[in-house]
Amino acid sequence: MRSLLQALSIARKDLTVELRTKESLNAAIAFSVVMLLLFSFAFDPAADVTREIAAGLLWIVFAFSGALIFNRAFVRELPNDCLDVLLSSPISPASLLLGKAAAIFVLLLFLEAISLVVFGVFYNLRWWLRPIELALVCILASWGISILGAVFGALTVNLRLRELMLPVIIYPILIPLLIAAVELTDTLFRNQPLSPDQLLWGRLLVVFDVVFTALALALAEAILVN
Amino acid sequence: MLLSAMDTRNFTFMFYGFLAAWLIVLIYIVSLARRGARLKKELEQVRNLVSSKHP
Amino acid sequence: MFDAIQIDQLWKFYGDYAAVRDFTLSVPEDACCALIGRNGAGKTTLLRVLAGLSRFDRGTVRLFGEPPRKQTTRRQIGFLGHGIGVYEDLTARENLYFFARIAGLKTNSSLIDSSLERVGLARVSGMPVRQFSRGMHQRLALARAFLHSPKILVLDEPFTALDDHAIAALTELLHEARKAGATILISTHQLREALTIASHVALIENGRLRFSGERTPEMLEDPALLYRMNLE
Amino acid sequence: MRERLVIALAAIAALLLAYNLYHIFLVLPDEAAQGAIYRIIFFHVPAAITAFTGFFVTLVLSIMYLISGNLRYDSLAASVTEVGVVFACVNLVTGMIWARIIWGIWWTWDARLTSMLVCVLIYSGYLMLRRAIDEPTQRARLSAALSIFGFADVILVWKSIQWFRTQHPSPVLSIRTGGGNIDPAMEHMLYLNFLAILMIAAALVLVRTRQETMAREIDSLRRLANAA
Repeated sequence: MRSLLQALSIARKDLTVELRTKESLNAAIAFSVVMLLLFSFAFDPAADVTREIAAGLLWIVFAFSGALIFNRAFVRELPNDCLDVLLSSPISPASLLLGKAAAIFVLLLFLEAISLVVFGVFYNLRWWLRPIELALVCILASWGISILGAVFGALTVNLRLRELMLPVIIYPILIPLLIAAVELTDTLFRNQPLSPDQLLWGRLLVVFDVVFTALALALAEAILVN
Repeated sequence: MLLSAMDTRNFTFMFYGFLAAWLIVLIYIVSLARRGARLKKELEQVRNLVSSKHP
Repeated sequence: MFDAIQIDQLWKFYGDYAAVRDFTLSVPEDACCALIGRNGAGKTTLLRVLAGLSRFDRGTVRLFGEPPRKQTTRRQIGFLGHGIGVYEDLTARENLYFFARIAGLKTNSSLIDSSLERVGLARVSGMPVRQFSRGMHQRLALARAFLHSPKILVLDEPFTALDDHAIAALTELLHEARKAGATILISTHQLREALTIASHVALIENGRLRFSGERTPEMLEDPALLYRMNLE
Repeated sequence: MRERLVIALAAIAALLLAYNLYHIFLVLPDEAAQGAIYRIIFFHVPAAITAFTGFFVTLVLSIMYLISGNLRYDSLAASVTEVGVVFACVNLVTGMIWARIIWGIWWTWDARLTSMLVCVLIYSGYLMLRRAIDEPTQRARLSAALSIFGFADVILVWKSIQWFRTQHPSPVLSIRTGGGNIDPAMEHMLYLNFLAILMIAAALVLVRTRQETMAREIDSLRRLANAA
């Protein structure tokens, strides 16, 4: 209970700083709009083809511009050696990781909401037909991205090449999550009900979240304490 | 010839397959050997450096 | 009765290189021990182990009889490292508020007010730290490190980066802390400043303990004495 | 001692390989549908099993490192992963050449191909991470954590891509199918060649581990030189 509260303090602190500086959020939103624009050159926005690949496009945008958010999560603690202070204070590394993931999660959901609106306008796509299911998919998939973003942000925070290493190691690991999210989102965009087959993908998302959250909490100490 | 008993269909590609497989392993072995030589040299150098500082 | 800090045959490796070797030291309660040694002698590594920032490979470390990574132990440690450990984008008050929560303190504003008062930052408590001068940064860092009235203070080279005003604040805080019964371990290569507040001295060289004992008046007169003693 | 072991392993592997090659080319009959090229399977499948064995062993070694803090486990884990990636590449390339003939295309986004490719990517990331960290203890800790995440992910990748798309021939080994799919002589040869390739891999791992130990020694001497 106490560690959850501590995680909450971390998340709140991160969000306060982010709201004040908007350093990663602005960049991430700008980047996602640019990506959506670029895709419109690559594929004809009016064609049925676009509708076919819409879900895939969108999740690529989320995953890539999300990187600008989770990249900052631990880098933010580097100036003035704040990470050292946090690690020597009576907060468990697991709570620290959880708090970081929670802050990334909130920012990521915000980014997704904005991208969806932009996407709907640019590509004339009616994405709001199944709002509750879509929200659920976004929440499940974004949590997976957030917890892995926090873990690998922590893992690479002390490296010289962290900006290069982070995408190289995180995207292969995100593949199953992205496949599942794309499959589900695609069905929802078509306004079809989720078949039992599709629910299998939902279950994959849940398993992904549970497995990696558990691993993250178990390995937090090993990752963060030298 | 014993070889004539073998089906000749796709023979060249089979050859390529075997070649590619062993080529990859061979390239790795060569890189391993070069890295080994480099490490040996480096170790020598660092040993000299340390012994010159702590006579 | 435990000593406040008990280090027994401690080894810490970076790869195959031992940064701290077979290090044994105990610091009694409410002592102030100055850890002296050259750059690269292992001071920082040792302090990081004590502050719970680093693991160690062999030996035991006990703070009031408990291992340093234990959460209840960390609640009693105040750590001030090379970096000052405050957030630029929060105000002074928000910084202290955040660290108080992390330390598990009841966050009442009187505690934060009084600690801001002590370092002379009460009037600028609502200002973002980014706008602070260097000295004000450092005083805020001091307030942060002493906020939860730690029983053990681990200070890594505190005098090198501080300006005069901050050194005065630190010296006062250290005296107060000692009066309140805190144990202090302070690493430095500025012998004179450290020796004036220290009650004990430990000399570390190449990761090994070379000398430890009470500070004598001779040392105060001739700080270099320690290094010479070691030569004999 | 270690060198002798490497030489012995390599020698036995070479003998076994010569025996296997003789049988693969000259004794075993052709497969009815595919012609000569089916013989690639004798390297393709053992290479895949070797690679996966390697990745699993890395998982175990990484956990053992995190528990014990003994850097030998880390050196071994790094070596095993590297050799595993090499054989995963062998698997991919031989598979592509086979696919060119049988399917008419070099690559298809089939479940097994994609999974193996993702595996190669994940473990290449592991090897790259190792190169990016200089301090051996930190490197050991972080790469051990990454390999645990990587292995958990490999299982999920495998499952999800299997649902997603599949085109690959179904399993041939009788352990998986309950028998009947493959000529026993051919299956026997698969196992023999697996043994040969495993021995080659083991010899490579031993050589690589020695290098890791050497690299650590260099690092510690450097630190000593810098400290003094």
